[in-house]
Amino acid sequence: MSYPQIPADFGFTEEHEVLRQSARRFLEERCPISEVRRLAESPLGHDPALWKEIAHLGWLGLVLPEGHGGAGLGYLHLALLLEETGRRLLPAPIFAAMLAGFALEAAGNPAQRARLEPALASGDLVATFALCDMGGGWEAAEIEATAEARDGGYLLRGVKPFVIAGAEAGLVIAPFRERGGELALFAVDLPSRGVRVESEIGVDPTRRSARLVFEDAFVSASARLDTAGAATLHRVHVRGFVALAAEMVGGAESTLLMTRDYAIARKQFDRQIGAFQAVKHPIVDVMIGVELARTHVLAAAAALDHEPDSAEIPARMAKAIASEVYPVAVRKAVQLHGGYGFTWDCDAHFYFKRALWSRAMLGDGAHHRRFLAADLLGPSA
Amino acid sequence: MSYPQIPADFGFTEEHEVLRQSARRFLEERCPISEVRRLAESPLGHDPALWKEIAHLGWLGLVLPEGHGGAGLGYLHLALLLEETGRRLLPAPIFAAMLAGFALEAAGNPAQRARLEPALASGDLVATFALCDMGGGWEAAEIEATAEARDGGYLLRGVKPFVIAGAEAGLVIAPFRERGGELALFAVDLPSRGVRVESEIGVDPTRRSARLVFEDAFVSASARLDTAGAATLHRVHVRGFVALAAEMVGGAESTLLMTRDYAIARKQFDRQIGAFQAVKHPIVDVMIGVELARTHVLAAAAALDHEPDSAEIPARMAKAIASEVYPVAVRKAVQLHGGYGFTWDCDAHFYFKRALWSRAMLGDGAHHRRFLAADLLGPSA
Amino acid sequence: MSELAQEVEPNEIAGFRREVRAWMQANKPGDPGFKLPQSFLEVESDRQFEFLRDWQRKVFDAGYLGLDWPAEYGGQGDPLKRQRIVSQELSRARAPFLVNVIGLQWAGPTILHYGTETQKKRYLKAILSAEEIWCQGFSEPGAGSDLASATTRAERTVEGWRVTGHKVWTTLAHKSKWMILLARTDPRAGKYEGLSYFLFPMDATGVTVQPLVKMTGEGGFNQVIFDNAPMGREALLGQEGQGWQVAMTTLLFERGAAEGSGGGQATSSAESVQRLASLAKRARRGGGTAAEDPVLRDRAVELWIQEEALRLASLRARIPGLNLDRPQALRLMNKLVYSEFNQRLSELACEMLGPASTLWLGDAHAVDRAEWPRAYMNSFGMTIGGGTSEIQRNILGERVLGLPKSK
Amino acid sequence: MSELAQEVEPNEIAGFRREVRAWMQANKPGDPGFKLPQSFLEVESDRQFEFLRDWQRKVFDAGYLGLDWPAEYGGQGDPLKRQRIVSQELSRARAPFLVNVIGLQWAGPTILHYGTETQKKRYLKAILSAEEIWCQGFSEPGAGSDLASATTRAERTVEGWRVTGHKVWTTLAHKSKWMILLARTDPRAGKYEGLSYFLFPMDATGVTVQPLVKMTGEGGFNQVIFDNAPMGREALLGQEGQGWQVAMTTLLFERGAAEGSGGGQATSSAESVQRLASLAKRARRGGGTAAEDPVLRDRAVELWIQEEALRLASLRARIPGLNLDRPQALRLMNKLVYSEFNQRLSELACEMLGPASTLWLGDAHAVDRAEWPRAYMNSFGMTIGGGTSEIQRNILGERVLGLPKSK
Repeated sequence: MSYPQIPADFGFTEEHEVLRQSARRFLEERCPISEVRRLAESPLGHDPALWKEIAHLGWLGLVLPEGHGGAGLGYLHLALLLEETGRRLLPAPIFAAMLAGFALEAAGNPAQRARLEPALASGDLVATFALCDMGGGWEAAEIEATAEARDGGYLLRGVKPFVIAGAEAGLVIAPFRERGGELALFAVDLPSRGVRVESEIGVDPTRRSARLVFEDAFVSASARLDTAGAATLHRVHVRGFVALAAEMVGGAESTLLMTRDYAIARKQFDRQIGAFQAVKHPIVDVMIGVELARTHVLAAAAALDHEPDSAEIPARMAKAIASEVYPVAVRKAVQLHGGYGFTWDCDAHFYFKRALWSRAMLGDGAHHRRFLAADLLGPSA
Repeated sequence: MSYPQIPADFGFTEEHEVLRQSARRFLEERCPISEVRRLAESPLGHDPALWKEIAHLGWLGLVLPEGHGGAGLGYLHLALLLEETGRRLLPAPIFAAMLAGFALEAAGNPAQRARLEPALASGDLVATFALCDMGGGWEAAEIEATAEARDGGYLLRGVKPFVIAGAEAGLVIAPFRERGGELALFAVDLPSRGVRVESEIGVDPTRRSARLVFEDAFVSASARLDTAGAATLHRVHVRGFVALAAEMVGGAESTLLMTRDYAIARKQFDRQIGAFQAVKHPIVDVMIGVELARTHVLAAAAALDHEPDSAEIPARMAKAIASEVYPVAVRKAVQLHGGYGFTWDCDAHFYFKRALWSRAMLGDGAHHRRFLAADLLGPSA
Repeated sequence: MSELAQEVEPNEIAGFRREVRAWMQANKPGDPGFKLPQSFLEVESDRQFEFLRDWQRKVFDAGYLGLDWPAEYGGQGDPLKRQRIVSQELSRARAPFLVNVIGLQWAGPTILHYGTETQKKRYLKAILSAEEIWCQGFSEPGAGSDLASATTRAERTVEGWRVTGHKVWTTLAHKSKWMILLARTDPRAGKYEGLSYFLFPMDATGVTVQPLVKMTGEGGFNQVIFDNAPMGREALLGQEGQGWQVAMTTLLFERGAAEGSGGGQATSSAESVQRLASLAKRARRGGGTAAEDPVLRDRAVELWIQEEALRLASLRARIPGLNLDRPQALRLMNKLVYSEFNQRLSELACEMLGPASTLWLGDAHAVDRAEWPRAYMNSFGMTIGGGTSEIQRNILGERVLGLPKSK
Repeated sequence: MSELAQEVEPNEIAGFRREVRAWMQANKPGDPGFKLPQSFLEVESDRQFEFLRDWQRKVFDAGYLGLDWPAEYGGQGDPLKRQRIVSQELSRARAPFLVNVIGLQWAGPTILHYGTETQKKRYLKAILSAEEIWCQGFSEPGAGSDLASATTRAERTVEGWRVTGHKVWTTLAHKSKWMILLARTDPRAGKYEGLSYFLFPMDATGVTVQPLVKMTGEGGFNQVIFDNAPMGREALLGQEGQGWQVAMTTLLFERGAAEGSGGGQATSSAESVQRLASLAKRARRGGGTAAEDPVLRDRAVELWIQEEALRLASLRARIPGLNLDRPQALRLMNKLVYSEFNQRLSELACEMLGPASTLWLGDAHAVDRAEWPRAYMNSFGMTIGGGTSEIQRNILGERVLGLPKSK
């Protein structure tokens, strides 16, 4: 394997630009940082009205088939949209909904997709995906939760922590290991008997999560998505890498702009602090990082659109570089805002916490580089 | 194992300061950078007269026993001295002589030491030590050269590249593998039949080296140093880590001062460039690195003086941090000297090349950290 | 940093260390059952405060504070070395920090240096016993890195002065009896010459303490508004107009560039590489543990080497013969190196934890009570407070290397 | 960078690319049997120069240079895209660089932009054919980063001007017919307004070219002393006093911020991560190979990700819709990112080689003819020349992010 061919124009069209601009305008108006603050301090953590509007804009069904209420668009659209939502820390479980959509697309049979996708696209159903298993592992080999066939259905056992919007979701899709060791994805309605939902107290107040404990939860046979196997889970992950990386680039971009603006407004020693190279150059390095990461995200999205089966390398590169750039961007933001940056009043800490969350989920830079190394250099010692 | 106890005063005495000052004064006078340039461009690469003077100062026998013409001093003395020689890039094979001395101390029997150490201390004998084996490996397991017992002596076979002063040395000590796989150190007179000496063209013109090819070279039984085994070679290496790290700290210190002085003298945009934080802060970071590395070198030397058997961790830490700091110091020196730094006329490149040589020999930072990690974190995956 | 005591010591010293160590083991308070602050920057509740004040008094009553301060001011007139041993044993025992740290480490030494006999007699003992807590009034919203641009005014009155202005980062102000205050007494004088240094009574009228919430959501870190707040003549420390010079002395102590504190450490249980290692062995990563990941191992060892260098530097700093080329370097660089080391350490811990690092204070499943992400965020208090890392680099470049000023 | 051609292209373009690729395979010169320069900064001997000049002429005769330049000046008036393909295929084939790079990439485009009809007719064709080689006279011993402080004087005479001064980094000066020269025509005018831009004839009297030796010991990189050297009126490019503006245009081309070069690349066979990988598999390290060392693997992949980002950015830079927020960013940052990438890459290669990296040019056992330590040292030519990395960061901060000037 090496980096796949992508169109020289990334497949970019006017249509993409229209989506990006409308998303930016909508979020500027409906999701200013003051609103993010308000929701971050609210019990629910997001605004159902806003959720409905997002659904009406077609965002939730962006890559779902038109026949199922989706817009039938591609991953470059998705990346451009999520860059905008990440930029505003949109406190709504849209990333979770995307993961659920990827799972249905990868594993659902026509009937299952026809039943669930319209509800997902309309926003009537808040769907999420349980990435992690007990202990935080998320790769196929680390999934310990089990599904046991019983009376024409299945008994699900195990713990799924860090589930985005787990406390309010009406549906969770999660991987379980069947007798024989094969993995399968199950779409479980919530609330349901045998599934204990414990809200978590998370670092990031703009992205709520819960711990789902499956205690012999019985689900019908139709809850088991058709296409089983580690490869299916992997398909979901690869798309997840790009989606999360897109959000991260957006967040890093905002952090950069916030720091840039402060460096222009703030004066010390009778000068704008942005005139000091100790302030200017780190900001420039963050900008360079953001542009390189953005390039990888856009290219990975183009790869998913045009070479979906060889998009793993682009997707891992995107998540790897985003996982290096965003944490540096927020670290510099807090530091360069000085005493103010250390306070709750400064907005930097919201991005700081989202950056920590995002690096931790779906593999950090070193994790993905380990996989890429096998491709570049062959097996390790 | 963890970091061993060392005296709170590092065992430092007035005596140490006297040695450091006299060394600094002598080298300032006898080994200015102009002289280093002259010798770097000369065929031999060093000045035999200077070598004699160094011997008379007692440097070559610094840690050798007084009974054998040495000064019987300790490793803190050695570290302070080599920091000064490294500072001046002293183009004389003193580091090689130190390695040979470590080997005699570690492996020689009384007769062997009585025969060789006085000549080594007096400078009449230029002795060196072959660290590397074919392919550049230098650790016990990587030694491929062999010694075969024959007619009351030994036949030596193998290739020893990168031997400091190999072309002029009168004696080389090198590890060979005996039948049965055990390592032994042999002290081989040069020139001698069966040993082909090929001068190398090296990156660093201030530290000449040669490739020694042993083609069934026959040596007498007395050439085999008494105490065999990998542990003996390890003893030599541990002392070598500290000695080389001391030289490196000295070199990094000069590089730092040279860059500092240029930043004060050079003006651009009507200001001394040292006033720009893009110049000032990297220089400060180099200074911090130099001080941390110097602290480790001094502590490791103190450990060799007071806890010789548990000095491995301090010695590896010293070589590891010196191997990070010196290369950064020279990279910044060339860069911050601008167009001038890129020329042969600027002295920075001599340190640049010595830094590359020094990082490459006896293990770089990552190499030593891998060993230290086993101590901190237990076995790796 | 761990194992601060790894040095071979003369017997009487070693004996004293054994005694202190034994006392710590016997008297160190157990888990109070509620969240304790990680540093003096986040003391919120009364119970936290009282718990910490009791602990300091206990240490003082045992005779382990102010050892190096003169007996007539409540100290014992011992050599500094003994006080250092107590500090080392305090952090070795991972005991709670001493809550009156600003009094012990900054106000106290400054008063010893510039105070009148009356002032020394009045303030020092109550600092050691934690009877009177101190806070610092240097930074302002418009004067952070550029402290000398402080605009808080102290106007002359018959009795003394009246203060009007706004100070931030006034940690512990809500618990303090006194503040070391930098205020402008002469607006017409130069930026530096116009400043004076006061020992300000926090119970004065016209003083409002407002909580400031940190990025962690924790309080304890607040701001003070002065509206014509009066103080007497005796409040002045040093000469009028000498404020900048006195403040610089305080910063020397604050940044560890000078020793002579009444003892104690500013944080409980500084995070150490040993603790990182034990976390690494528990933290799951890709099937194995973080401790088995070669790349994380490499980074952890880099930190270990840094930590040992810092520990050894604290020894080397006391050996003049090993600091001849740059006598002040080790002391002046300590704050910068330690604060950035501590930041990298706590960030690496979060990376080792992976998804588990996203759980926060109060979550039942948070590893080590979310100590690591909390420590990472709080680490910025150290890279920003007391002179940002950027300012530290200027100071080192200018004072130690003689590079031209950046202004 | 490797695999520059990984893009799906419309047929006529793809066809042209196939044609060029085939031609390169058929005509690319083999190993000349003597050391070839890695970049135009180290052309030393006549045989090196003639070899490279022949190669450029061959490429020109094949119709692969100046495709995007107007036909009346020796070009073909094609879209820029076709020239770009030739450049990509040149480096893909690891063909030698085109020796008249300063003419092709800097002087040529600047003349196209500011030149009179006469000047365009006079100079451009000979640039493409390598009949006339060009060098650059901008930097001076006292004017490196601060180019505008150039003091080389051009004094008015009846016929034109007489030049007196000293220029450095005048690569290829010893082989050049012309120099693009920045000189001060009005010492009384402002720093910027006093400068003019000339097309200076190197065969003029009073011109001395002196070799400057690089840190690698290689020459080709020299300095020029002017002692009342005459040039005619026609030498002026643009208006008198407009020199700074014209020079900035040249730097835009030099720094890749603007396209329109006559073609070609400044270095042969840019080191790529693929070549690093093949080295890693050969380099022995601690029993195994460097390719098996997890820490070196991690760093190599970091570079791979950077390299792909640079390659993909060169595509993205041509899609306006994907650069709306910061239209100039990708082009302006390219020089900085690429030169630092290249430096890290060649340094990492040296680390992988370990002791073997200490062998130098001419040693029989040097790995890859000591290409790696040589490339590492030569990499500083790129991080220093054409505006140091420090200056690049100022430019990006000020022009792209709108941060205040650092002066």
